Amino acid sequence: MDEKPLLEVKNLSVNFYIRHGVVNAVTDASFKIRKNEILGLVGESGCGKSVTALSILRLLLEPPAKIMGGRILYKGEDLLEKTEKEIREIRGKEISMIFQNPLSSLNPVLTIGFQVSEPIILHQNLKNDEEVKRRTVEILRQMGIPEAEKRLKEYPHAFSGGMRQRTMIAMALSCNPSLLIADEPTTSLDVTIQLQILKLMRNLRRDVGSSILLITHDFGVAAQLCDTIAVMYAGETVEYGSAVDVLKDPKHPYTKCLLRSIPRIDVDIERLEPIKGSVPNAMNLPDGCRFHPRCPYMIEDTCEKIKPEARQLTEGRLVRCHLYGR
Amino acid sequence: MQKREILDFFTKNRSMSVGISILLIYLIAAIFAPLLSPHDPYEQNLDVRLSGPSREYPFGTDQFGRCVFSRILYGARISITIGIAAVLFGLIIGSGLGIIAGYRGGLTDLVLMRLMDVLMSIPALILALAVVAALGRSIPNMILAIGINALPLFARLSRSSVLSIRTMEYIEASEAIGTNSFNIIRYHVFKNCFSPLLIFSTLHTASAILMAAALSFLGLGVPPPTAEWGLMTAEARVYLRQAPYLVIFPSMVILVLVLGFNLIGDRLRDMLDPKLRF
Amino acid sequence: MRMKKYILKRLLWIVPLIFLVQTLLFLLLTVIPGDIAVLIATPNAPPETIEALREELGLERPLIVQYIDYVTSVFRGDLGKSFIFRLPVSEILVGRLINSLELVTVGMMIAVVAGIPLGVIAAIKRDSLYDRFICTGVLFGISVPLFFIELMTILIFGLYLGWFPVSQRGGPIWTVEGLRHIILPALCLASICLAMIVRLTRSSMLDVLSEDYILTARSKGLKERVVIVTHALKNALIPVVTVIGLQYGFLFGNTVVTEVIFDWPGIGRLTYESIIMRDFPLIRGAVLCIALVFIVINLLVDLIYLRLDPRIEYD
Amino acid sequence: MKKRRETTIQLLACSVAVLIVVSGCIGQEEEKTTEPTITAAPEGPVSGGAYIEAMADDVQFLDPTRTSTRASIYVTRTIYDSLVVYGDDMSIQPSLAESWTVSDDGLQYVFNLRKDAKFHCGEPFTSEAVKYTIDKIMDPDEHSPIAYLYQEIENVEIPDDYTVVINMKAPNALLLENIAHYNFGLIVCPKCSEQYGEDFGVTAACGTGPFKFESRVPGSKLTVVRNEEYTWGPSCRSNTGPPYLDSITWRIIPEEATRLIELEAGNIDLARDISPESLAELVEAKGVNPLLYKPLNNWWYCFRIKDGSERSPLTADINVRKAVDYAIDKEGIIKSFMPGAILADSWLHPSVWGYDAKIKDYVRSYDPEKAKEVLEEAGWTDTNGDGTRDKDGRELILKCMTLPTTTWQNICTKTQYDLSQVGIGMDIEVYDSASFFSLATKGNWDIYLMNYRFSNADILYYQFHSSQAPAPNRIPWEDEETDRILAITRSSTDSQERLDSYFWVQKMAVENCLTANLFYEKGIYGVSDNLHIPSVHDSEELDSYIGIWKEPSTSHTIVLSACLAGICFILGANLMGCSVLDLLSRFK
Repeated sequence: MDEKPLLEVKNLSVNFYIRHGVVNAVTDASFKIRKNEILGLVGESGCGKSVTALSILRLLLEPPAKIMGGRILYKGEDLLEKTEKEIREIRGKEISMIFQNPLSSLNPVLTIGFQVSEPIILHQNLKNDEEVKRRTVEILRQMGIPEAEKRLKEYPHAFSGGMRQRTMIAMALSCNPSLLIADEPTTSLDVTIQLQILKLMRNLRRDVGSSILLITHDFGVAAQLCDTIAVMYAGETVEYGSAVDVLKDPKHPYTKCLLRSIPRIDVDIERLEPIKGSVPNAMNLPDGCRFHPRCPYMIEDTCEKIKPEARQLTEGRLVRCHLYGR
Repeated sequence: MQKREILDFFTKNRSMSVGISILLIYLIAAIFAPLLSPHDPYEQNLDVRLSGPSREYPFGTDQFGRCVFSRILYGARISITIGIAAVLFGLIIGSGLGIIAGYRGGLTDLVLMRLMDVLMSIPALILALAVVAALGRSIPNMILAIGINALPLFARLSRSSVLSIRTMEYIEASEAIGTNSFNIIRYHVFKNCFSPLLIFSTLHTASAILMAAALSFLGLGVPPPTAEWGLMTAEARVYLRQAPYLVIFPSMVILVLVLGFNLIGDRLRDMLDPKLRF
Repeated sequence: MRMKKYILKRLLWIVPLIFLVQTLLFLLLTVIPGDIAVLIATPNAPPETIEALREELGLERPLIVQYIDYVTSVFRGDLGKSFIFRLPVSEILVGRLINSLELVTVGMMIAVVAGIPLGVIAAIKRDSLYDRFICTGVLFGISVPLFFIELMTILIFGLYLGWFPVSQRGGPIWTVEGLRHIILPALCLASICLAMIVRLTRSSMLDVLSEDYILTARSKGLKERVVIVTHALKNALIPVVTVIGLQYGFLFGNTVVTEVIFDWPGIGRLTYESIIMRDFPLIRGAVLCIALVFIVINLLVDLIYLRLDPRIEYD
Repeated sequence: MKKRRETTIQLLACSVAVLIVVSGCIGQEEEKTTEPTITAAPEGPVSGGAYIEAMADDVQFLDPTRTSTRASIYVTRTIYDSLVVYGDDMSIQPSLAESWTVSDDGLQYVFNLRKDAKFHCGEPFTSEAVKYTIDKIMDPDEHSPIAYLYQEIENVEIPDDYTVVINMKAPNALLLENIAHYNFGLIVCPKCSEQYGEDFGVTAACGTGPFKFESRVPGSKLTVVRNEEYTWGPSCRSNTGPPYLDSITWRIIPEEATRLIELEAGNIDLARDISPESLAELVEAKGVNPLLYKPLNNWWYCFRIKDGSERSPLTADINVRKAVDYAIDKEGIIKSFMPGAILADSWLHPSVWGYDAKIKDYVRSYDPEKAKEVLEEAGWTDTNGDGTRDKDGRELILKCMTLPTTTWQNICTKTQYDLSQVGIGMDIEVYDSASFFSLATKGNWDIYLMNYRFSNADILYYQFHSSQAPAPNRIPWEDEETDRILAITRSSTDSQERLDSYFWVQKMAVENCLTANLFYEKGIYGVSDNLHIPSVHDSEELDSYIGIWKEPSTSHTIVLSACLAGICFILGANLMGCSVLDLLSRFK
């Protein structure tokens, strides 16, 4: 079972230096994805999950952002050490990414055909146009876009939200990457289209065999799609485990409160329990356990002072909380 | 935008403070010109004619032996008033027309905007030239000439900001509860136009001052012997070789004042116009 | 096709505009005191001579008759004869219009060729030393009065160094003489709109670089240079092109000072002198020319804008 | 640490920019000095060379019968010839007319014409052309602007091809001077005039003059070329054969600073309309020198006596006029703005026939105290203490009109200051020339500055005769006695009687203080060293360019590589400017 993970992020920390001060967006994120596995990175907005995703492909703009520490091992090599040229080889070919808002993720003044064929020309160095065109049409059709042949000349504004997201996925998968990072792919789509995209992504694993890092704040989506789930809070991964374990038997108090605040069809709860307090400001994070101000199970003078380590409860099951580590 | 946030952004931002300080210096120079200027700006003394900058005459003397430094101080009054008055003229009448055209729509909008097109298609300087030639050379006529040029610009700006919010729900809502169009304009429409108009009028004051100087340069500005920067440069043209400082000092003074307005206008745009704030 | 209908609609609008411009001009000209007859006759000439001259120039006819003839003659294609030169106005205007267009085009080309790269680099190297240089330089550029730059250029280049001639037009720009004569006035004109273009390219480039599709492009593994040129630049240039068009119109209308100082035989100077001399046919012809160029430029700018940005339909 | 590194880079960049520019200049400087020195100046006139001249205002068109603007006259003098011309001593000399006789009663003039003159189009010059020209000027439908000069002519007879008889309605002793003066006597070619009709003088011009019209670009350039067959030049000129210059080009450069620079850069040979302020500059400039000539150019302030259409003038009161005349510091104006001008004591320039030195003892000189006394006596006192005098409620603030040219404005500003010293206020209103003259005729002003060039005493007739009331007699002075005396000046054949009557008129003008005569201006041309002009006599003729010749000169070679240095300069200035600003804006 413990064959080397495809991607392993260890104690990643990222800061942003802006005019008003320093924002430590990610302080200690660690998780791993095995081949052909879908990991869900779940957390409220502002907990640093998108920053983590972007730093994997080193897409953060250097001047404001700076990766302070940690290692991102992909197939054994640390992506942070790679030079600009090497990382560019990986982007699109080994690891590719799709983004949240399909309306603004496609270049409005370039045709669909051109934008999808760019990675193909770059990475698969198919020189003659006929070859490239055939491959583009094939990948588009695979993603379920009707009459793909005719659509090549059209511009993004002629496509609907769902169609654009399919194009994005086609663009990402055109070079059969082994890892696809999906940053909240379904958030801005309406529910029926969401279902189609999720089904599409599930088939990907079966047909293309690529593993997926799904970033979302919606437990429902994570439950449907992911094999394993990592929960992030205020820049840290606080719990990691298989989807079943995390959902059925959440260990970390934050995960418990989160699950309790989601309405469920099968159980009728009169009032949902919101978590008291609000997400800490990334400029001055509370010391000790980041969740202690809002934690109902807070232990006196240990949670505030000592920063909990991520402890291994059972195989593949981690939690960062003092309750389990006496 | 709460007051506090504007204030702190205001103080922390360096170039805004440079702009404001330039403007303050000019206002002080204009108001206290009689006290600050070493000599009477109109007092002629032909024996020290065309002498270079010296301790006694900080900016040297012009062809009549008048002290250029005191003339620049007195000139500040006229140039600033011309600049601001012309922009106010354009602002009040221009944006008034623009708001009515934008809000009313239909025929009035078409007619007003076509009129503005006519004003826009005649180049600014030629229009000013014709107005001054018709009404004669004086400060009010210059203000009118420059103001007329600003009219179409303000009208277009205010019309576009009115159109942008015209379709907003909250306008329909206040119409629904029966507020008459005048109050709607007064509260909603004007609030929305306020920031683009404020930004544009600061920037346009800069170009109004430059236009005033250009008019004087072409001999269409204020009559002599008034101490006005544009006229001083125009008169000094003939002495370009003998006394280049006669052209340099007034032009530099115009430059720094216009720079001040531009600095403020830019920072205002950053502060008030959310689209551009990053 | 939709585009042709749109152009037709815009061109149709020119007819009433010419009519309105003429009316406004005629009102202004009747208000201006003094007339050309006084000027042509020597100051010592008795009133009868002046009356006779006014008779010859048709200034004695009642205002309404003059107005109708004034307005309708344009649509008959006859712009009349200049009072002073007694040459048909169209003959004088053609040469002067080409001179002005030549000067403004060369000036604008310098500004664009220098402006856009500066703006793009300033945007890429945001908040670096280079970027702050450009920004303060731009503020400096838009604040300086044009006639000051021109007088200093004459003083330094024309007089002290004597590198370039400062007056008259040396012939078309493909001749060495023509180039030598156009370089100084064109540089001065370029200096004021260079600042505007740099500032606008920079801000529109910054807008585009913060868009999501740039992130997508980078995530495809494209080189930074490719991302900037194919993806960012094409989007950033759309607003810049419109402003360049408007700048061209603005510059074309305001070359009077440059042409007077550099003695460039352009249409701006012709308008200024004809107003001073109260030569009505020449004024009308020159202002109409400038207005027409204005309209054509605005139409071209809109067409380029539509051509560049597929999102906008021809409404 | 980061901040300091940035400032050093900035300073480094500025110094590099300055270095480039300075090297550009130095490189350029050496080239200039090593230029070969011009070969020794040849003594006698050398024919050949294109002569280029710069003027401020444009030429109207080239038909002498229909135009009279000053700029057109310079050109028409070279294309057409006149019957008689002024000699250097302002005497009437023969030109196309070899000799002429005047009948005793002054009613008939007989001219005997030269037989060898030919028009440019080949037509021989005959008396028929003279009759055609004069009839065309006098014909009312032609609306000729100079018709008023020939009012007294009855008709023109041509007994044979080479004699012309002019019969007069009333005697006018100044007919010959009018013909000689400027372009009023120029003879056009009848054939071409009929052939081109309206376009004669616009697209083509044909006369007997030393140069032929070649090309014209309205508003910028006009060129005439040498007439090879020209041998009938006036005997009083230094060269009566074909002119030395190959061609003359007039360039229109409105901006005086630009004219001077083009002159010093060697692109033009002569610059007209140079204002006295630039005299000093011309003296020091290399390779150029000022050529001063005394045109009969009289500057004066004209007072208004009668009520205008909307306003009654303050200067109706003679004491105000006298006070203003005393208060104006004429020497001060001459010293600062009119170097070389001579103080005017009467209307006529000393070298004009009709001037009489006796007028000097009537003329008022600069005496501010006397001005105050005159005002006090007349009851103009400063009652409300605002610095300007007033009387029964009306402030003594004169309304002065002037043109926008710098010299005019300077003189008015100086006078305004002088008048303020004696308690007289003055508002200066600037109008461009078209509105200036028509508003002056309306009369809603107190004082206006005027300068006019007239080569004979007839100017007094136009200024003071009641028949000229609305214009040019804009005072207007209507007085039978003056009219009677003025009629004598024109009609009488006895020159002494005409002299006395001229003197009487001038004395009357000074006593009634109708105008405040300032000075006679010294005209200035900027002339490059390699140009030789035989003589410039008072009526500003360059003796129609026949005698002018040019030394073969090496034209200035300008290094093309200067383009690069030029652009570096602008970049350098920009960098320097913004680094200063940047440092400025960095302080906390």
